[in-house]
Amino acid sequence: MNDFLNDWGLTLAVFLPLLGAVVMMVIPRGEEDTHKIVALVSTLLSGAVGVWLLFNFDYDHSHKLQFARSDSWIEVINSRYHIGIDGISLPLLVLSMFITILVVIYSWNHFPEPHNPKAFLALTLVLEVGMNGTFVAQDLILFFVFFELVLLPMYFMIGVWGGEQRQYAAIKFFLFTLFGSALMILSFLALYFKGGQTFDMPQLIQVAQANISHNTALWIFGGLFMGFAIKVPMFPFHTWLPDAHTQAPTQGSVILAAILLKLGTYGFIRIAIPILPEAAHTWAPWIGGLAVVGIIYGALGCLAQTDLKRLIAFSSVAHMGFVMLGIATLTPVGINAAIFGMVAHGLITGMLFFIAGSVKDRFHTLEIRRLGGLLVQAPRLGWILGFCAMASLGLPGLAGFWGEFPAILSAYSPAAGMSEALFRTYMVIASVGTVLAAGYLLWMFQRTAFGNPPEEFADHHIHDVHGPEWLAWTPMLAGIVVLGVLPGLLLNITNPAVMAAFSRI
Amino acid sequence: MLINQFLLLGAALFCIGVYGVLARKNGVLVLMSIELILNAVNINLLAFGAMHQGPAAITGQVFALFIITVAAAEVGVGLAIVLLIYRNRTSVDLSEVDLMKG
Amino acid sequence: MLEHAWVIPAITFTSFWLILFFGRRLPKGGSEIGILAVGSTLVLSCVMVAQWVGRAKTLAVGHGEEIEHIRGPVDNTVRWFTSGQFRVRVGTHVDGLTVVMLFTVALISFLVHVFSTNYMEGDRRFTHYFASLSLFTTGMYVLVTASTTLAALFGWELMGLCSFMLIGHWWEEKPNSNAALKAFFTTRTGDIGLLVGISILFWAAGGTFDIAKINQAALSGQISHTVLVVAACALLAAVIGKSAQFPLHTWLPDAMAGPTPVSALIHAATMVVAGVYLLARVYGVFWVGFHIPDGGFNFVAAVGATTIVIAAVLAFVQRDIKKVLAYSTISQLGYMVMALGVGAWTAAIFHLFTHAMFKALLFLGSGSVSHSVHSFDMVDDMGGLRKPMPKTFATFMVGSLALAGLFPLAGFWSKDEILLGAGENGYKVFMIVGLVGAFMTAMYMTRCVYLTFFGEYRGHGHPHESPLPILGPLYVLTVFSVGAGLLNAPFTHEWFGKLIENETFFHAGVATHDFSVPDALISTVVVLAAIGIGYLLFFQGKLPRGVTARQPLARVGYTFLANRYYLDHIYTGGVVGGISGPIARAAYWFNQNVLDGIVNGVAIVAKKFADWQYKYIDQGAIDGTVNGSGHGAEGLGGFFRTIQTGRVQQYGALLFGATALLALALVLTV
Amino acid sequence: MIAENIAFGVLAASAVLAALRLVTTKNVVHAALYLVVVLASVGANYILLAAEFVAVVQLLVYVGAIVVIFLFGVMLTRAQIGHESELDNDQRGIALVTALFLLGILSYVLIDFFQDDKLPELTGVSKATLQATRGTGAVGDAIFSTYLVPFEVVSVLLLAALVGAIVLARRD
Repeated sequence: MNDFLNDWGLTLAVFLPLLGAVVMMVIPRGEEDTHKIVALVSTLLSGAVGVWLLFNFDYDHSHKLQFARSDSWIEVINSRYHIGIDGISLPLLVLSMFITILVVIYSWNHFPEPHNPKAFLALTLVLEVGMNGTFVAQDLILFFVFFELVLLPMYFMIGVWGGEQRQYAAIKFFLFTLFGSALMILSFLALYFKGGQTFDMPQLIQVAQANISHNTALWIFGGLFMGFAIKVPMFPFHTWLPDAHTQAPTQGSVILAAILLKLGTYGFIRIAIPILPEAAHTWAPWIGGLAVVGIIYGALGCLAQTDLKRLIAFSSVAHMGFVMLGIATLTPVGINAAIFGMVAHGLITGMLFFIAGSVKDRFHTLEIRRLGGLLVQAPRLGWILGFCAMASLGLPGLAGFWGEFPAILSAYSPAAGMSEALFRTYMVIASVGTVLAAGYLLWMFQRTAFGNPPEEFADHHIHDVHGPEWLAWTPMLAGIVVLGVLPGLLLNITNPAVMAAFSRI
Repeated sequence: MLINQFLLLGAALFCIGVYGVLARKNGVLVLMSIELILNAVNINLLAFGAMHQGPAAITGQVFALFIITVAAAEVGVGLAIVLLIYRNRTSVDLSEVDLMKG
Repeated sequence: MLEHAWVIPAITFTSFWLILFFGRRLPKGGSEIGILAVGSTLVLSCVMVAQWVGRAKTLAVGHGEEIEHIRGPVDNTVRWFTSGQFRVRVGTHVDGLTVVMLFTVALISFLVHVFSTNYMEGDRRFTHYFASLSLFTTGMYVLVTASTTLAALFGWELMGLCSFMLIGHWWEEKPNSNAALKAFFTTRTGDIGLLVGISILFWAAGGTFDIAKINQAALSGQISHTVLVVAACALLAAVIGKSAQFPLHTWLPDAMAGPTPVSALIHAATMVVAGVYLLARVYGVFWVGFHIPDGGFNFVAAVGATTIVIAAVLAFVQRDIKKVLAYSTISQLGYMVMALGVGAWTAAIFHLFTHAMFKALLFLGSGSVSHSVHSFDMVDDMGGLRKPMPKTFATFMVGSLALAGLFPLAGFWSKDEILLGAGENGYKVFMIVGLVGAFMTAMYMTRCVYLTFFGEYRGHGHPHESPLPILGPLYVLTVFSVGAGLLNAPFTHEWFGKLIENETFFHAGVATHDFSVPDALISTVVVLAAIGIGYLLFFQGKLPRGVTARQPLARVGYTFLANRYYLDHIYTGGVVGGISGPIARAAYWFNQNVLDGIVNGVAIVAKKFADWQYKYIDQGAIDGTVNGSGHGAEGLGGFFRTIQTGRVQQYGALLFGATALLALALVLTV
Repeated sequence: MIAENIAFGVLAASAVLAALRLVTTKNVVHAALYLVVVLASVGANYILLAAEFVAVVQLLVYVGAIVVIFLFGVMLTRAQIGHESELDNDQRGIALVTALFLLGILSYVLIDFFQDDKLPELTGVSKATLQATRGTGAVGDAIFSTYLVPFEVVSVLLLAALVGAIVLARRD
């Protein structure tokens, strides 16, 4: 069994959901319960493989590629089915499985209009294939395929199950990311032709730097930057995000915030920077600058919002700014902070979107002005919202802190050769962002949760948090606290890998 | 025999087919034009097969057979669709079928 | 126990979860868990004090007489996580300062718990209240036992959170939640400095959060002075925010929207002194960064001194008894900060300790009063309460005199020590400011006591004495308000000072000074004068308008002719009318309108700017570019529109045409 | 050699002419009949390429089955049996240009690339070798060994198309 999983565990983890989706195809549309069960079982099976991976991962050598496989795939272009995980990808892979399971559980009785659980869950499963695959791929073409695989299900999720302006949002999302992808694949091809006729990431890391002249590398990095930065999204490429988030169904928002945004930052950490460290060096101050602009800009954007979901969406821009600031320092401390920030943001913002969805279910509006007194009508929901707001603003002891503070910390001392004065300015600006974060989150919390319920809802009977919600949320809430108190759980996995990959920069 | 004579025949049929597909209003005629295109491809495949010796020689024929099969399926489904359109609109004029108008 | 100080926060943290999950099902709504937990931490902290005292003796045997009173800290740390090449540890660092803080926090917290069982009875969220108290106590414990700046940050922010929850305890009313938000924002603004400061010191000290190492690095000159100044300024910003120093003090009076016991615990005795504690903890950074030993002037002392005066003046014009106490707290915190600024480290901690006792006493006393008259308004709803509430009156009186600094109560000793330190270390100006502050303190407390307990009862209903759970804590605190000062008196050989003495700082030259009788006399005279003037002004109703006010002032002033501060006193007395009149009002106006206005204005401008940015830049420019390309496409005549006919055959024509074109391109290029 | 070329010329001409009539005729039934001519000519061309099995299949399946289906389609959609004035749509011009352009490009590319390349002479090859390399038996061997899986897939595809056609055309 172990031998089998050693060889095929990752493949199973990636493709089990696809199997589930195929099984669902042959089940008639009417049998909703069967669909739910099939979806749950396949995500759980994939998750079980994930747990097995967690237990069998060699944490002492987390910088090595583990459970790796390399089979020939497209021989003509020397692209291989090369997968494997190290300390950087493991947390994200597990997060992706984990979130998908919770999304399926949450979906149990939360299907948005036009209902159709079969299609919805099947899309969710296909999404998971794409996400998991992206995190395990060690070949650029394979990575690209998975990276793009994510697009379509999300497009349909927004476009079919979304809000009133879903078509617009879906198209915007699709075009934006597709534009980025186009530049990205160009850069991949350039890496292939200039970097040594291979798409294999570990090999490219070894040889690309030497084979590519600095100027070319700058251009290639630029292409990669566009591809990943749009996905992150960084200022000023972020405008698809609020629309997509606002229009997407709850589950879509959760997956979008929790995993999809991480594909971009992961791309930076896994591909762009290790393969082209020198170009990264030149680009980093600009990336850092955009990151801090994003922090402040996102926060200001939040302050101006009147819609709960849109506010959370804008807060993602700010939070991913912290992640990108950590990455831009190019130091192990900064990268660790970025990975932590990715996981933490996944849990916290995912949770916030869940709550927003539940609020919408109950009040049929997300206008902050029309809400109020949530704590009176649904105290548990209200307190969970408060808890997540606190986590999101980076309260120490909760996961969000470890994404924010170390990013600030690392900005004081960026990698050798970069302007310290500049990054220290970034540090101070980013710190100001934490106050603004407190501002918009607590402002939002005060408006929605404090006070007495507004008249229009005063007589409504509002359900407090119910079964499937508890099931889906408890693990995330627990994760936020546990990671907040014991950051070592995550950092011990990532640190050796980060050290191995980034100490040479 | 030149290989080109077959290939040019294929090209001619193909282009005639394309013209038919683009210019014909009647759904059944469009399907017929598609058959032309498929036949053009088959000629090409067989001609390329004949160019080669050894196992590759057979590949063209096998592919042509597959295409004939697929064409049969395509005609079946295609005519069913045309029938459906006809039933809904009492006409098979494809220029009136514009549900995809953006 | 000294090695296992982590047990103390662990207990209250457990208690928090227990109350949260099981509190509602218990007969007393979870308060029993809270009291039990905090009580046991009180016992443990007493044990720690005893062990710390005992530790001195064992060390003394080993090292001879010379270092008798120096005690090295007890550290107990474990690996927390590793990031990059840096191994970050977490754990406890126990020294004299820690044990004193632990004891103070545990004592006040315990008393407040007991007090609250009665005071908060029947409250809407009784259980939540106690859960928050437990969590708050945890935060404070974490802060004072922290061995690293990072762990201290945990406690620091945890308290901020609890402060937020407790100020906004009655969040149904908008002003309460506004106050909670204001408190959180303001302290959070200061926390920018904390984050930046911690980051700077982490790198400057060679990649460590360890406070002891940071202090050593700062004192040994290992860190460049520029870096130290920046770090010190950053940390000072945090102190200003958390300890409500000028100009970020405006949140504290508003924070009185919370329940009174909370004000006593959080906004008088413990959380607000966190800033002072932090200053004292990383004192090495300030000591070197601001050139504290050089005397004359420095930024820390200036902030403290400004705060003393600004806040004290404001205390004169308040109608709300809790706001008087709040401004008084700000002013007293100013004393502590100033003490640290002038190098009187021990005095600052000592004042922190005594202040916690008598200010908690005063707040709980005001709680007892309001419990009985159901109001905090001294002018409209109080007066003459000494008769119906004799016990509350007596304890409040002791607290007020202790705050005023009357010999031999607690406030006298600690305040005197600060003034002495300022004088001896070459900060004469600050000593004078301190005296002015003392004068004003005594006077506004006279006013406060008069309005509350003397004169005619102006309220409605029948005030009655409070029950034992409320009075009990008052009695205990009264004892401490009387006796705490004696711990560091000359005749106890400055036992307290030796208890908290810090090895590192001692070697760096942070010194204490022997009790000085002339100085003590000066401050006593100032206080007595203030009380006297206050008596005349308020009790006799001779409000300082015109000549009648000056006559008694002059008479009082004559009795202090021998005093070398005679002129100052006349001057001070002469302007009292002005101060308590228009200037104070103007200052308050400034406070409410300008400072608050700036805070609000910044918020409004930020909001406006945010709106503008969102509307024009985000939705207009950037989105516009994106949408614009779409509009532009539409603008290209009907071209793109005509493509979108929905007719498959047209799409097909385009497809084949485009393919052919591409093929042509390929043919031409290859 | 010459005979072959003549045969090709005749067949190609009939195929192309029939195809042209197919796309220009104004009578739907005539179009179906022209289709028969095209398919038969192309099938004969297959024989010239030594692919007798495919040629037979072409005749059986196409001429025998598909054209019949087309006629059924014509009948069921009640097209006028006889002249119908409007069988072309309004983009005949574009279509013509596109098709001619495509033809030009294709011809150029083919002529440019293959020049005077000749097909291998089969006259000298023995019958047995011919059978073994490109005869019906070889085709059968290939289908049931190398191309077994695609073959099965195609059979599933046919089934799916069958079901799909029934579902689509069912009257309910």
